[in-house]
Amino acid sequence: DSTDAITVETSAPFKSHIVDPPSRSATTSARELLSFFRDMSLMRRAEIAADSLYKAKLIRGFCHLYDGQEAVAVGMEAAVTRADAIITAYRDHCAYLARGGDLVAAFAELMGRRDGCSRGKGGSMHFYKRDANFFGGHGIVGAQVPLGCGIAFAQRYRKEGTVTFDLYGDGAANQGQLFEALNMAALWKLPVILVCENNHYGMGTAEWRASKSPAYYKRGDYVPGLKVDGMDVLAVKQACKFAKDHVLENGPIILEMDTYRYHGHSMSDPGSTYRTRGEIAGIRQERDPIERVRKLILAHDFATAQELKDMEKEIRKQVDAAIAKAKESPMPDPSELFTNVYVNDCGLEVSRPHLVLRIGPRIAELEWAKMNK
Amino acid sequence: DSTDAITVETSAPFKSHIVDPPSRSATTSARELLSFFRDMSLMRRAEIAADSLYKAKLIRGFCHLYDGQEAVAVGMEAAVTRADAIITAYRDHCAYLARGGDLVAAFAELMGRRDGCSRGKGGSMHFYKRDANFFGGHGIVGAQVPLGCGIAFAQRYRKEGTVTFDLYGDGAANQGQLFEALNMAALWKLPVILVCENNHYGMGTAEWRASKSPAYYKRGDYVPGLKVDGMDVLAVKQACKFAKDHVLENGPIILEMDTYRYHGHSMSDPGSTYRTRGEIAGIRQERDPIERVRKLILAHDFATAQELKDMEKEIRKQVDAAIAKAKESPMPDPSELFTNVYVNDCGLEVSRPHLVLRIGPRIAELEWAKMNK
Amino acid sequence: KEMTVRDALNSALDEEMSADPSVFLMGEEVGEYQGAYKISKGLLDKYGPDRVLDTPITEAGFTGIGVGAAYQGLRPIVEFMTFNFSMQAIDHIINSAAKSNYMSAGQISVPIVFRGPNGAAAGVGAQHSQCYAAWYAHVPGLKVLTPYSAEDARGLLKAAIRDPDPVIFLENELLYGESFPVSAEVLDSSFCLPIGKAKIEREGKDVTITTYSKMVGYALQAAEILSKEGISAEVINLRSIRPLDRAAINASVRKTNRLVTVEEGFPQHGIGAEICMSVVEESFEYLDAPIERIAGADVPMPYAANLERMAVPQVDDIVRAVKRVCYRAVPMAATA
Amino acid sequence: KEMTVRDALNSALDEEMSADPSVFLMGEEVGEYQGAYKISKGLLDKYGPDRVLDTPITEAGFTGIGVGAAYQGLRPIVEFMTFNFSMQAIDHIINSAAKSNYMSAGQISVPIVFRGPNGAAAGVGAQHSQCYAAWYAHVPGLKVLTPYSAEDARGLLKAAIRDPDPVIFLENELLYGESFPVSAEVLDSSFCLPIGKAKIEREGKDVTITTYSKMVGYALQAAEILSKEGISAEVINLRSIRPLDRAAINASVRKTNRLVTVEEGFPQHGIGAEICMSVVEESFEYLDAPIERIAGADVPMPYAANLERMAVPQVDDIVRAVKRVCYRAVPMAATA
Ligand SMILES: Cc1ncc(C[n+]2csc(CCOP(=O)(O)OP(=O)(O)O)c2C)c(N)n1
Ligand SMILES: Cc1ncc(C[n+]2csc(CCOP(=O)(O)OP(=O)(O)O)c2C)c(N)n1
Ligand SMILES: [Mg+2]
Ligand SMILES: [Mg+2]
Repeated sequence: DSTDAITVETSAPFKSHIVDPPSRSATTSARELLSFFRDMSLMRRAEIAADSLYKAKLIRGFCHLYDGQEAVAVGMEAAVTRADAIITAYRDHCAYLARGGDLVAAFAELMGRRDGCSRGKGGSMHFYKRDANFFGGHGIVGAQVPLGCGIAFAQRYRKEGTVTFDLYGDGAANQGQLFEALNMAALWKLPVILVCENNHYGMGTAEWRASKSPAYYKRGDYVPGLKVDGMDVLAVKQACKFAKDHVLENGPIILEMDTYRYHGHSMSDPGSTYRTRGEIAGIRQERDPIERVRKLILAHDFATAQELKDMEKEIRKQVDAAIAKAKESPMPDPSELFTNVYVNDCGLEVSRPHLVLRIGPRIAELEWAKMNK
Repeated sequence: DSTDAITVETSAPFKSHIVDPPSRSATTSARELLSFFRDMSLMRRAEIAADSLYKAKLIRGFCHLYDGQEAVAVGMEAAVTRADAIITAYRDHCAYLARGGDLVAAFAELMGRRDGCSRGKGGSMHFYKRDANFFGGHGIVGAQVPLGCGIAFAQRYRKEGTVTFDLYGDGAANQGQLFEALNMAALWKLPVILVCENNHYGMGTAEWRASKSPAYYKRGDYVPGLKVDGMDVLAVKQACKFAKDHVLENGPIILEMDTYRYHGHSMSDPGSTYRTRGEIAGIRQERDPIERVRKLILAHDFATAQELKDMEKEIRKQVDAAIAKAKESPMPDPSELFTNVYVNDCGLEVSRPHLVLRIGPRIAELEWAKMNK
Repeated sequence: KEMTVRDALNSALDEEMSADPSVFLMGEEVGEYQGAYKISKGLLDKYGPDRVLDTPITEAGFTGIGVGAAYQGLRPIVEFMTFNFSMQAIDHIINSAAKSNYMSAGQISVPIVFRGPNGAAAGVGAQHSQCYAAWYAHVPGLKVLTPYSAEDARGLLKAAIRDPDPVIFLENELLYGESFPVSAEVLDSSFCLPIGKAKIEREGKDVTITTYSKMVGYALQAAEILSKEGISAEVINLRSIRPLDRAAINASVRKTNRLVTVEEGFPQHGIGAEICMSVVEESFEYLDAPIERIAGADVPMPYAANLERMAVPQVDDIVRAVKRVCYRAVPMAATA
Repeated sequence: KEMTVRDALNSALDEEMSADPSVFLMGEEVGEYQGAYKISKGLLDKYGPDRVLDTPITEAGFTGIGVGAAYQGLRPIVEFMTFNFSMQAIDHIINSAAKSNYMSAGQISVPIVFRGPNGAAAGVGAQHSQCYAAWYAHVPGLKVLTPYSAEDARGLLKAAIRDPDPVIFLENELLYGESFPVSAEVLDSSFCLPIGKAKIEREGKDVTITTYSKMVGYALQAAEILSKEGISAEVINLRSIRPLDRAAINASVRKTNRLVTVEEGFPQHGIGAEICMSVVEESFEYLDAPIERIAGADVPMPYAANLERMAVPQVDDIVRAVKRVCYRAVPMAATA
């Protein structure tokens, strides 16, 4: 049946640094491949929709899209359980979806609505799903790396037997706090996997212009590393499974995922001044993570081309429906301005007369406007 | 004559990381060995005197002594010119002296007097000698590493052909900013030598408790490194000469100096809770940098044992005289409180009525007390 | 003639780099990308990669390198893509830059400029919207400038680059594209503004409004509205938060006897508090009404548009506050 | 019974670690060395290396790890050897700790304590003497506590550890060895003080003195001297800088009609400025004299003993300021 195991070679052997790499032979099944196809296609579609919403001015500020990199989020998720933790940077929409995040909540957050996964208060860069151990969504380059080590610290402290996947970019890979955290993670044998999503650019800066050594899987020096084809969801899964076992036993490991972002860095970046259109087209052509899985499915006759097309159509509808629903979600209630600053505000609220004087009337106006609408 | 070259083997071969090490055969002369002996003995004596001054409460706050590590300062100085720059941390008295710093100014600074090298305003941790390209004297662990790379940046910018020696401890070696600065130094080929003075403890923490990999000369990953016996002044000189040539050509290198501090970390640390007295005694016995040079001088008959003893007596007198002179130096003038905050204060002085009200009377009092003394 | 703040900054950088070979620019994306906000457009082409340096995303490291270069006598301009990221480097700004001249009794001066957008932009959320004016202006050894108009941007940036001390230069992303009239004098390459002097943007006699950066525009709009209701507001563009032009502030308050302070940052220990203190210290007896403070809300910046709008001061907040200090306040819920 | 502040802190740590297994301590030298200032003496022995962690000298890294552990629900206590070093980690304190609960709309709370000595010690120079009270209290999402006595130290540290939000706990090295009387209630392991409430250390009717940390002792000495000259000063120990107990401050000023603020930190945008603003906002009409601010000198901390003494407030500065606000000032040069 659809769960029967099949064996597929990963696109290339893993390169490794002071560790024996896992085998290239990955095990999967019809069911899994179809779910990979579905999940990645949904992410792709959602990001493209976000692009349109941004252009329609329904999303404000920054908006970092993940299309091209879907195999990392999906392959990683396939290797772990929701008891394992994930933390990433601002390019976080798909990490949230991979963790079981709700499509409506994602779009509502992007549009700053009350049904958003952060009730509209976080925005594009600050998605979280605490109940699935997804810890965000961080806007400061590199900061999530020690934070993720801290989550792993808590997992070890509580002897949970779970691990943390701690994602960062090739630009972030030069941040000093990464080296500080890695040293402690190694000293304390924390169950943390540092996942460097090397999409080869940090904004407009190519990896070799930012890093004297762009061999990110080796940059841990005394910490083992693997270089993984991040466009091959099975390679990602294989590496993540291996890494999870490794870190529970030995402490940290680095996984460098060789991947690519199709869009510009954020919405103001056309993404084509510092790289050629040919480069982007070439990767789409030869390494696209969704097309790779489509080919595998077709090669194994797990579905027909038409069935996959239908699935994509289905997904498109699903995304459109989610957006329609998210658009209906109202703005957050004005009172939300002052909630969640603290869990326990120790009476601070009442001691801000200048804010009452200033914002009080505006809240009153808004209430009034609401009542008269 | 006394400048005739002789060849001496360094204590051990240099260990190296991605670079061919220099030869063990160091060239020196009677004159140089005698000056090494004199300079190191003076430093030793000065630090021991500082210890007494601290105990007599004439020095306040922190006071980090350098005895045991003298060969690093002296060997380095022998390899460079005063046009090359040096920057270090708070353990800075001897770096200052090595740069030609005045003994009276050193003691006056330690005692917070007006003739101090920072006019009493810096204190033990903040010695500078700008005219000899000694840039301090920094209290924040690790901060001097990027600062030193910046000095090297300026040297390269101006095409000076000079280099910077950038000193830090084994504890500082884990600081993230070091890795950030090193990456840029390598990308930009800055003429900077990172000198890790590995005295094996950062305060009370042994190197292996603070660093997963205490092989500091390898910690630059893609940056070459040498491990040097930092208790052998000729090895230090040999390595520094090699390093200077290397960095002018190729960009940064790391020199790990294997050394030892005899005193505790600062004055409140007896220095004997986290290491055994036997360990300290063993190093004094077998590796003391001054004794090594004494033996060399005697073996080559460059001076007699008595002559060296006399020199030490002489040095002791010199130090005592400097202290006596420094003690005569008055406290800084009260007006110094407000000078040097800015080069150009843009009228800030006159706009601080609360300070005039508070400190004005006290300055007036002090002036009055001075006049009536 | 009109000029955008972006062009004002760009031309100031260009002129000062051209005038002094020891001036150089470093930061993320300042070179090949022409600046994340295009402030450094064209400079790499003109001055080459030795003087316009793209850095890795390592603020602590490159700030330290900049400060070290200033120790040696170069005049670095360090761009933070936004000032939020300066927190990664703040130890170097405070301990390595601000304190060195003092600790070394004048041996090591630090002629460096730290610049970039500061405070709230639009829709960028809590981690990208903080105003650092009060923090930096707390610290002796630093100067803190907050340009509003194109004239400010040009004159103050040139002053900052020529200044021998470390200067924090706080721009505002939302002003980059705004155009302002500029005189021939302002366009002259010798143009420079004094550090530590406020500018009276609009004279008035009933009430003083002190503010800086983007809020100057809001205060001017408020003053316009108020003038129609017969209230004459004097608007002071602080330009420099440290040194703070206490003389100008106090002279104005002694004339108007009423004060409203406006800032976008968090209220506690903010600019308004310091101005209040300095007026109480120097002109207490001239005050006819309590000073009113308008500040950002005391919360991290929310993303949603409606909450964000409440979190930052609006023109009508200023209008209302002025009316309150002029004792012309209308009841709370029924305001225009 | 008497207790030193050191023992008060040590016992509070011990009791809270014993009461809640999710509490752990990390920092430089907190374990085998027993703490650079021996605050954590005995804890490694008692709780073992999983709960008392010696860290490398990497503040950014270990603070981030601490905050991440708090995301997961542990209750870390992060010791900074001194708060000066917290600047290396300040991005995590502000952006990762203070803002997370808000950005996540309550999903990710951050129950963490950052503690260590703050402000001036003796003879440690410019880089080791800064007071961070005003900076941290500027930022919504943080709470900032400033204990003075052994009672404060015990009660506030226990409150901080139990609190669900990030707390900045500012100790003072010079107070560690000072002894204070403590009641049986204070010694009870259930003892805890409320966050956000000031303490009236001495009642008075002529003038209010607000202060915190070490300066509370100086203010009490000044009050004693003043009482001999017939001036009755009320001394308020703020205990919490954020939330600031505006109610207590304003109630006192409404009674005494005069106010002197005292702080050791830099003046501009400091604690005094905020207190002045809050009194002007709420009790302007009660003020019979301008508010006086006593603060650290607006300079980096000098090393020399005479300069250092001038740089930090002294008892007689407080006495003189009180006399000025009570209109009993003597001419400037001839003071006692
Ligand atoms: C400390 C800091 N500096 C600068 C920025 C601005 N910034 C946001 S994303 C980014 C590029 C990061 O590149 P990379 O780590 O490769 O991640 P990617 O965007 O490619 O996923 C920069 C410079 C920031 N958010 N934080
Ligand atoms: C950022 C920072 N953290 C902590 C300290 C306190 N401190 C001063 S020296 C020191 C130990 C440094 O050890 P190492 O780098 O080995 O240098 P050594 O003292 O052995 O010369 C520590 C923890 C500091 N000054 N700066
Ligand atoms: Mg990238
Ligand atoms: Mg050491």
